[in-house]
Parts: sequence; structure tokens; C-alpha cells
Amino acid sequence: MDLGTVLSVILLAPLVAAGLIWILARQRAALAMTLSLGAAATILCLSLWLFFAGWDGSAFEISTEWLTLGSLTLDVGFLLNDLSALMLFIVAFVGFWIHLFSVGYMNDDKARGRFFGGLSIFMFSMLGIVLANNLFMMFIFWELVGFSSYMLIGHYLDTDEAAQASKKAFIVNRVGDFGFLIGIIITYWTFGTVNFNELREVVGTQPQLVTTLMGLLLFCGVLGKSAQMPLHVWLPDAMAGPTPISALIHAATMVAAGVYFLGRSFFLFTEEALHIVAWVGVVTAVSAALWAFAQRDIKKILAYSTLSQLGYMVAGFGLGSLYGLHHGDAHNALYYGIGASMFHLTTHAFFKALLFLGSGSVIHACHHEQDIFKMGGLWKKMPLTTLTFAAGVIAIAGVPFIAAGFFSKDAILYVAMKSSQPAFYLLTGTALLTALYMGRLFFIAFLGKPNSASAEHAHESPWTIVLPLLVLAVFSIGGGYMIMYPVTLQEVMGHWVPHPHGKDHTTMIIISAVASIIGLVLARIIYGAGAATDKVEKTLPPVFAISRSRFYFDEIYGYYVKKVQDRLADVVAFLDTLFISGVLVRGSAAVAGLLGVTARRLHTGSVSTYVWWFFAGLVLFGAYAGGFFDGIIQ
Amino acid sequence: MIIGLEHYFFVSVLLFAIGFFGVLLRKNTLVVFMCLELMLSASILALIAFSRYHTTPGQGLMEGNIFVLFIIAIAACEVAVGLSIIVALWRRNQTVELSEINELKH
Amino acid sequence: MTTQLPIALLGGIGEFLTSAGHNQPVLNALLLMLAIVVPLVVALALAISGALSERAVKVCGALGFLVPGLISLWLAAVYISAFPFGGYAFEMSADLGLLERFGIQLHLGLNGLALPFYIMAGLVGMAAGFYAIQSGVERLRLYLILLLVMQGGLMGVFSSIDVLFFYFFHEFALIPTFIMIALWGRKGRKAVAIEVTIYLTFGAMITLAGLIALYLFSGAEQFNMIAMREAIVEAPYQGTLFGLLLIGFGVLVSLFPFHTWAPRAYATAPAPAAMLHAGVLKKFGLYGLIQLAYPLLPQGAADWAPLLLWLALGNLLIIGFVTMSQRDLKLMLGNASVMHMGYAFLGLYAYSTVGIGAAIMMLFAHGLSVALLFLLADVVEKRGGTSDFKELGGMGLRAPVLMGLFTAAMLASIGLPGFANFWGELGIFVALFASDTPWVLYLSLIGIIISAVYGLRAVASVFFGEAKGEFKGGDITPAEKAPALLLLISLFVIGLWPKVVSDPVNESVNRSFKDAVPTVTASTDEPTLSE
Amino acid sequence: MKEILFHSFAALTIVPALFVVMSRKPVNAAMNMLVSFVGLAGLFVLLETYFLAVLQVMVYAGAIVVLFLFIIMLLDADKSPAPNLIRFLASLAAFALMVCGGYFLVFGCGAGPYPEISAEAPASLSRTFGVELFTTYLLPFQLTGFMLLIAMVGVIVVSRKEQPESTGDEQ
Repeated sequence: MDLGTVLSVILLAPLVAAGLIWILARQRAALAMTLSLGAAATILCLSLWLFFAGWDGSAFEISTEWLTLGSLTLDVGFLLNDLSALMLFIVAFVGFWIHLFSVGYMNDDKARGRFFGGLSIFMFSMLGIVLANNLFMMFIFWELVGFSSYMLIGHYLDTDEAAQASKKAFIVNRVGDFGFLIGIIITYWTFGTVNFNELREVVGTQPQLVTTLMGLLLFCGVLGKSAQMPLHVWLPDAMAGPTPISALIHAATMVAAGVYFLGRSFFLFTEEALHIVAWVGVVTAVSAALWAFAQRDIKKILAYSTLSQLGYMVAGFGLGSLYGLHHGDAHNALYYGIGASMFHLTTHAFFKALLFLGSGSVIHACHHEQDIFKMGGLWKKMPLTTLTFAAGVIAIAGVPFIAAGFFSKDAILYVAMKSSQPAFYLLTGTALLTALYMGRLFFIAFLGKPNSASAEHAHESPWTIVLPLLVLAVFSIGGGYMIMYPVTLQEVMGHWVPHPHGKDHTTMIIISAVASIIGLVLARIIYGAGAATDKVEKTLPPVFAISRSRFYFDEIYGYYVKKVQDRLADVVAFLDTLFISGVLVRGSAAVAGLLGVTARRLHTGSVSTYVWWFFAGLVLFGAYAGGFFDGIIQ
Repeated sequence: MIIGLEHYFFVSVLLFAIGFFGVLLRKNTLVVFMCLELMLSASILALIAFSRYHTTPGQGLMEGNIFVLFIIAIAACEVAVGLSIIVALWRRNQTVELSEINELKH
Repeated sequence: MTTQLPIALLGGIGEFLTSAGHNQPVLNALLLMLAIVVPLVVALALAISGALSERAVKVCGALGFLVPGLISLWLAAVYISAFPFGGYAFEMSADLGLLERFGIQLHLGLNGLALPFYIMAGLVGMAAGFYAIQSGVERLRLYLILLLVMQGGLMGVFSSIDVLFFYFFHEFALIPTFIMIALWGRKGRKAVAIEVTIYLTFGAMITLAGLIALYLFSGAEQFNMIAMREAIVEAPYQGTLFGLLLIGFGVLVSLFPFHTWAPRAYATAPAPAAMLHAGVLKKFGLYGLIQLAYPLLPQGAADWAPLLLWLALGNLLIIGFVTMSQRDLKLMLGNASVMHMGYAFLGLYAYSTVGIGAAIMMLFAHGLSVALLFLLADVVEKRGGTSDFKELGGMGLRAPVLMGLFTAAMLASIGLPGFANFWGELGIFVALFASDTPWVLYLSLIGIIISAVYGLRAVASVFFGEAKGEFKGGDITPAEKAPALLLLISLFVIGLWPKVVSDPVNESVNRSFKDAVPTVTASTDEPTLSE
Repeated sequence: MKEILFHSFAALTIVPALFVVMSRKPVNAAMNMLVSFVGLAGLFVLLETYFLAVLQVMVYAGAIVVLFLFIIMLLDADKSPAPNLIRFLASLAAFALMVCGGYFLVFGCGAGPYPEISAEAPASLSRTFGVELFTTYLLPFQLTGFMLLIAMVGVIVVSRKEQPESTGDEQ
């Protein structure tokens, strides 16, 4: 089996599954589940086979011409290298477990056919992004994941929330893609190619061609897909979709695609662009962490946490690349940005998927109750879920040595410290806030006593739900250690991640340990176990208000859409009707009508009138013959 | 005073003008029709006069006269048809006043 | 690579088609003729035959739509397999005696520029015909006769090489549209029918004047596209001639500000007529510009380009906003179809092989997707009893398949990759940046956001939310689904495998617009790595 | 001698023509027209076209005027009302304009010189007409005959009594 075929099968398996589901299994839920799960299993098996046996770790590219129009040639092809292999692993691995989870979670849903079809389409699109060897192909799948996300967020058709959220997600992503596509087209006309490898060679020989604008426009795509400020508004709303979707698409894989893209095209970013990228990430990380405190919905808290962690990754990419540019003397210094961000992306994929699935398990058990203040005391009812959720909390908080998040966050904080002090302080603060709000979530929802009837009657979920939790929990804890990964994947996380040495090493450990542990302890103190009300809301209303305001982004956008865009549309439509349809079209009709009426008046039907007209013509003719008009005509 | 072509011509003009004056002035279809006949006669007179005063020697000078012959024949037809139309109109509307005939409008 | 396998499998078929293309010129040319004649003959037969059972009428009608559709697919397959044909394929001409003196004969054939339009006419015709057959309207026989006449005209428009017949077939297809709006339209049909008739006749007259003027000034021996291509129009006349053609064709394609007839006409017309007109017939204008005006009048095109740019942006942005404010599904679709013409005009404006090729791709895809949308909107209207957004809602749970199809169609029309529309739009954007005015790209890309806004709004207000209003009948019936699937699958196939259409287009575009290619990638000093 | 004859014939033509226009009774108009035609025939004689002069008297004065009189009797046409003043003045102005224009055309400074009268007058012989009609102008001549026939048919069709619709109108 050659690599090209394997990769094609990996990419096409979910598409075939989706097609079969559409044709055969719209009404047959069991078949749909089997097909979708089968595709996910195929992907997982084949990619594991690749990593352990089929692929030697050297970059592999295959490409075929897909469309030629004049001077434009679009290729479709695969580029399997260290970076895409790692991403493939994450998507295949996390994807499979979430598929399995969905089987249990969605067992009472009426539209499972649509759900699993959508899931498979998502896998197809996401794998396309991962394997794409050029920007145009990436853009194609970039849009397709947007579509699958749209479809799956809108799964619960009958709720207005789903309708609004799915629409919002798609449109906000389109806004990002607006810049992304401009960036790609500029890249194409600047370099004459959009193939990653070829681009890199051209940039290597002619670095002056790269402009800041180009990088920033490409970054617009990341703003949309990875929900960075100011295009982050869609992600919290996207929680209207089913929980496995939130785990797979809106936490582990799709939203991380932006970060992955940055890694793939890191050479297209100038220093100025990297500064902006880094600061967008930092600001997103801090703000989203702040906003998480006002949330009561378990999934919303996790959504803001995702935003914050994505900010981390983007900041990690920017700061790491800057560090690599200025201070790195090691062989892989160029890749520090990729290393830092991808490492965090990997661990985040595990623990955030775990957290979402855990919350899904809770929601499933509590009969779709999502308010954490109405839970409480779940640890007695659902010990395995609680345990795995705790592992996730530890991982995201970054508790030293026993959590994957510790190592990856450490790498980002380290590059931040090296390249920008303010960013470093802000990110450290964010780490503390992260521990604090995750602690709040965990202590309120799982410890203490049940606060509602639904929490009272909760019970442990079936094995299809618990098994993925356990597997992901193992990776959330151990994901920081290289031993967990196939050798072929260790390049990125082993050699590209910047590691502090000597004094820095100790400082970093102390800082992040303090941040995480203080955060968790503070959460326990402030909120208490199984609280039924938010203490901060009562005691410190101004602080809570800031958090709840979410800096008024939604209000501003809402105002823009309702008051500016829609009004503008109405005004334009009115003017169109008035001027073009009214004045121009109807106006010309009126002129023609007027002429008709006037001409009709002349036709009195009386012969004598016509004789007079005849006489007038005669006079005119005579005058012309007599030369009266010579002066006028000449 | 020698009578030249111009005098015949002027008589023809006068006759034509009178005929046209009548067409403009009268409303009775029959009278209008008579005036039309006057105008036609005016043209006949002009034709004959021009034909007579044609001075190129040795050429046939009959064109104008033959023309007149045909005009008279056609005028006869015209009067016959025209009068029959007037009769038909009268039968329909019981009037021959032009001001009351405006069928062309509808 | 995996593409080897299907290629090997398809090899035999391809070889067969190639030989069919080269060895059977007479047969293929006759098929071209048959595609026009069969619908007309069926229409005539239906018109003059006495009492027929409803079933017989339906079968006859289906035959009349099926034959041209299949012929178009067969010829497309032959053309693509036997590709590249030099210039026109399947040529045939018939002597018409007296008209010969004016350089006019019935001359049919297809080139790469015409092929996408021809396939589109066949496919949309089939879909519209089948949809009409099952629609159960009153006076079904007359309904089908008119549609068949339209279909015959459409097959003729895009396979005519002779310019007079090209125009004649267009009029042939246009007149039934007017009648169908007047007879079967929804509320307000009389006024709309009159408006459309006057407007389009006006446009067609200007077009005819422009075409004849072009013929005279080009000094070509024959009034056909082949002879006229060879001719050269002197520079001073080019501007005027191009202006005439642009305005004439522009009215027919609803170029801003001549667009006001379109939305209401499409909203009012019965669905099959709207499908055929918005999908196929309207493309006559742009096809004419591409096939005649641009290759013959490059100087004129350059003179008019600045104005065309603003008009096209008017189409895209102004009508985009107008579309956003619509509260009625069918009106919205009508406006959206006007808006999308802006992309095509921008592709022409860019005036490069990329731009024009992409514009053709875009028109092809737009024809299929807009026809599909009108079909589905009609189903929605039938189910909900109205097409007003305010009174619709929550149809998703009651008609999941309808929702799936509608959403797919809507996403296709707003340029989602995986559907054919995407390639055209992408190519147009790429071409715009290489035009004289790269900033147009930024403005035109706003269009993709606008279209996402109104498209998803429509889906959300029809299908999402709580069930609202009345709901007659169940989900989409198989008879309605079949034509919809035909169109959707075509869109999808071209979306996945654009080469099918793009290669012939590309070949012909390169042949026709060789000198027009702008110097690209001038910014790099060294030769770039792109192949 | 010729001058006197010309003036008297001209007066005989013009004055009754004016009476045709001015008289309010159609019968008077017809009778005046008869006189005017006779004057015209006199002018023809002065121009030495005797054949046409005879024809003029026979066809116009004889046939046409009689036809008019016959129709006037048939329709029993009344005295028409006097035209209103504005109409009269406007018509008079038009008449004056035409006369002045004509005078200017005929006697004005730009007009002339007029040719002399030719020595021979071939139209004085009826025989010439016969020869011309049956040689050079044979086809028009025959067509004229057809036209007369068609006119006759036309007159019969037009003046046929209308079908019951008209009786319906009368009720």
C-alpha cells in the first residue's frame, strides 16, 4: 500500500460513510451509527498504521492538477509531514473516541441519521484541512468544516437558539474567510504558487516578498475559525449544538485548525505580523478567562475556557516565533512557535474533549440540566465521570508534573517571558484565572450536595460514554510525556518545543505551579463545594458585571446587525424601489404614456382638423421651399 | 397685355385656393366634396396650360393632355365612389355634417 | 495515486466516446438538431392532437424533455472525451435559400464556451419539465406545450453558430415565459407579465440592433460566429457597438440598473418557467457577450470597463443589500439571482482567461443552483401555503429531506466548496486581483458575506425554530425530489470534479482570448515554482 | 380679343367657384360649380385643346354635377348652418395666405421668364388623342377601364342597403 492510497482512503472514508448515510440510513439510526463509527475506526486504524509502520517520518507529498482556468491552476494533494501527522493523529484519535461517545449520548435523539452524517462530513473536511498541501485546498476544506459546524450546531432544529447560533457561526466565519481568501489570492499572485513546500522555497530565496499585510489577511481566517477576538462571538453560542459536537468541533479539532494553519504557513508571517498575532492571542486568552466567571451553563464555561486556551495557542505561536527569530540559537529555533502552539493544541485537544465529554455525561445524567448551580454532589452518583472530569480540570489548570497542560502551558509561558514581559504577566494571570474558574466549575457541580431534583436522580452513564472518558483522561494526564506518542510524531513535540534551561527552568515551574494551585485553592475557598448561588455575584457585583458584560461584543454586533446592516439593507431596498423601479422604469413608462395621451389628443377623428394639420404641413413645406429655414438648418 | 402662361397659372392657383378655402370652411360633406372637385380642376387647368406652352419644337406635346384625360376618368370614379360613401354615411348617421362624424377616433 | 483506478476503469468508456466523437460526426450533428426539434415536435403534437388522456400528455411531455437532456449529456460526454476538438464540434449547417444572400444559414455546433451552457440547458430543462409534469396545474397540456417550446428554443440558443438563429431561438424561448407568467403566475401576474414583456423586448431589440450593427461593421461574409471571429472591427466603432451590446444584453441579464424586472418576474412566474428563465435563458446575455462582444471588440470592452465595473458592483453590493431586506422567499431568490450576475460581470470585467473562464463556470453552476432553489422554494410555498418568511418556520422537523435539499442548494448558491459554484467564484476573485484594479477584490468579497447572511437567514426562518403556520402534505415527494436531486447531484459532481467542465472551457477561452491575458506574476523577479 | 375672352372666362371660372364656397345651400353650390366648369372649358378652348374642353363639359358639367344634384336630392340636404366666425376668419386667413403665396410664386421676382406659347397645338385634334391612347398609352388606358369597372362594383357594394343592424340602430 502506498502512502497516497492510504491517505486517500483516510480522507474519503468518512465522505463515503456520509454519502451512504444520506442514501440509506436517514431513517435507520443504527446503520448510520455503524457507518459513521466504522469510518472513524478506519481512519484511526489507518493513521495508527501509518505512524507505527507505514510512514518513515520524512515529508511526503503527492499532488494532482484539479482545475485549470487560463493562467490559474488549482492542485489537490496531500502533504504529510511532522506537523500534519501530529494533527492527523489528534483528529483521528480524539475523533474516534468522540464518535463512540456520541453513540451513547445521542441514543434517544430522533435525527441520529443527520447527526452521524454530519459528523462524518466533518471528519472528511477536517482531514482535508490537515492533509492539504496548498492554500486553496485548505481554503476549500476550511469552508467545509464551517459548513459541518453550521449543520451540527443547528442540530436541534426546533430551538431558536440553534437557528441563531448556527447562522452566527457560519457568518462570522465567513467574515474571517473574507480576509483569508484575500490573503490567499495575494499570496498566489505574489509567489505564483500556493503550495506550502514551494512557497517555503520561494520565501527562502526571496524573503522580501513576504509582507505584513499578507500575513495579517491570512490571520483573518484564523480569527474566524479559531474564534480569536474580535470574531470570537460565535463560539460560546455554538454550544447550542449537541455536546459531542462541542467536544469534537468546538474544542478539540476544528477551532484548533486556525492554529494548525499558522503552523503550516509560519514562514508567511513577518515580525510585525507576529507581534499582532501574539497580542490578539494574549488579549483573547485574558478576556475569555475573565468572561468565564459569569457563566452558569457548564458548556458555556467550557466554551470560554476553550476561547482562552485558543488565545494561548495563538499567543504561543506568535511569541514562540518571535523568540525563535531573536533569541533562538538552537537548530529548531524557527519552529519554536509551532512547537509551543502545537504542543498545547495537542494536550488541549485531549483535556478539553475530555471536559466536554464529561459535561456531556453530566448533562445526559441530569436530563439536560446545564446550570452548574443546579447540580452539585455528582461525585457520589457518577464516580467515574467525576474522576475523569477531575483529571481534565487538573490538566487544564496545569498542576505540575501530573498534568499534560502543565508542560504545554509552561512552554508558552516560557517563550512569553523571553519575548515580551507584558504578555508574560497577562498569560500567567490567565493561567491563574483558568485554574480559578475551572475550580469553580468542578467544586460547584461535582462536590457538595445535589441542588436539584435532576441532580438528585443522576446516575452513571453507559460504557460507550465512560470508556472514551477514561481513555482521554489517561492522555490528559500523561499527554505531556513523549512516551505516549508514536516515535514518528515526536519531532514536533520533542524537538520543536522550546524548553527552559537552568535558572529559567526552576522559575517557570514555580510560577506555573503557584498559579495553578493558588487558582484551585482560591476557587474552593471562594465558591465552596456544591454552592447553589454564585458568591461573587452577591458580594462583588461590579466584578461580576464586568465579567458578564463580555465587553459588550455581542451587544455591539447585535446593534450593528439590527440597527446598521438591516437598516442599511432596508434603505437600499427602498431607494432601489423608489429610484430605479420607480423613477427610472416607471418614469420612462410614464413618459411614454404621456406621449401617447398627447398624440391621442391630436387625433380628434374630425376630418376638418386633419385638414388643418395638412395645411400646417403645407405651410411648413412651402416655407422650407422658400428658404425660410436655411439659416436654422445650416 | 399678352396672355402668357403665368396668367393661366394664376387662375389655376386661385381656383385651387378657393377650393381649399371651401374645404377648410364648409362642414357639409357634399360641399367639401365639391370644393375638392374644384381643386382637381385647378390642377387640370395647370396641366393643360403647361402642355400648351411647352416650346421645344418637334416633340410630342401630348403628355399633359393625356394625363388630363386620365384625371378626368379617375375623377369620375372618385365622385361616384365618394358620393356612394356619403350616402352610406348618411344612412348610418342621418347626417352629412363633418363635425358630427368622428368615427376615425374610435 | 487513487485517481489511477477510476481512470483505468473509465478508460474503456472514454475510448468509446472518443471514437464516437470522431467517427460519427453526422450522427452527433443530427443529435444536435434533434435536441431542438424533438421538444418542438412534441409541443406541436400535443397542440394539434385531439383528446388525450392525462397520462398520455405526461408521457409525451416527459419524452420531450428527456430527449434533449440526454442528448446534451451524451454530446458533453463525447466532447469531453474526444477533447480537444479544434474550435467547434458537431457542426452542421442547412441551406435556407433566400436567407443565404444575407449570410444567414441554420448553422449548429458547440465549442467549449457553449458546452457548459448547453449541458445546463439540457439538465435544467429536464428538471423543470419533470417538475412541471408532476405539478398538477390546471391546463397541464398548454403548460407543457409552452415549456417544451421554451426548451426547444433553449437548446437552439446555445448550439447556434449562426447569430440570427442564436437570437431567434432566444426570442422563441422568451415568449412562452411571458405567457406563462400571465397565465399561471401568482398574485399580481398581469402587471408583472406586462412589465417583463416590455422590458425584455426592449432589451432584445437593442441586442438585435447591436448584433446587426456588429455584423455590418465587421464586414464579415457570413452572419455567424465563426466568420465574425475572423473579422476586425475598426477602433472608432468598437466603443459604440460594445455599448449597444452591453446595454442590450445587460437588460436581458438584469445588469444594474436594468434589473428591476427580474426579482418580481421570478417570484411571480410558475416554478418551471422561473427555473428555465433564471437558470438558463437569462444566461443568453452573458453568453452573447462572451462569445461575440468580448472577442470582437476588445477595444470597446476596454472603453466600457470602468462603467461596467461600477454597474457590476452595483449588482453585487446594492442588490446584495436589497436581497438582505427581502421578506419573501421567492423575491429573495429572485434578487439573489440578480446579485450573482454581478460576479459574472466582474469576471468579464477582469478580462483575462481566468476571469472569463471562471465567469462561465460560475454561470453554469448558477444556472443549476438557481433552478434548484426555485424548485425547492416552490415546494416550500406549496407546503406552507405562502412564501412569506413571517408566516413560515419550523419546517425542518416536518420535512427533513426538503430541508436537507434546500440547505444544500442554498449553500451551493452562496459558494460553498464541494458545489460547482465555488470554483467559478474563486476563479473570479483570483482574476480580479490580477486586473487593473486589485481593490475591486476587497469590495466584491463583501458579496460572499452578504450572500451568507441572506442565505442562512432564509434557511433559518423557513426551517428552524418552532413549527408555525399551516403545513399541507408531507415531506418532499419522490416526484418532486427526482428533478431536485438531478440538479443537486450535477452541482455536486462538478463541485468535486470541476475538470469535466473547466477543461473544454479553458481550451476555448485560451483560443478566443489569447491576447487578452494580462501579464501576471510580474512581481517576482525569478521564474516562479508554479508549473 | 383673346385677352377679353381670357378675362371673361377666368371670371366665369373664379366667381362661381367663390359662390360654391360661400353658398349655404348645397344645390346652389352645385349649380355654381356647373357654371365654373363651363368657364374652365372656355379656358381650355383658348388653349386650343378642344377635345378636352368638350370632355370637361360632358364629364364634369354633365355627369358629375348631375350626380351631385341627384345625391343632394336623395339626401334632402338642408341649408347648412353658418360657420362660426373664428373658423371663417381662420379659413379666410389660410385662403389669403395661399393666394398671396401663389401670387408671389407666379408673378414674384424669382418667377419666370415663362416660355412662349408653342406654334403648333397638337392637342387641338381629337385624332391625336386617339392615336396616342391606342399606341403609347394603351396599357394605362385599359387599366383605366378596369378601374371604372372596379369603381362601379365598389359603388354598388358601398351603397347597398345595410343589413338589419341599421334597423336595430333606428329603434
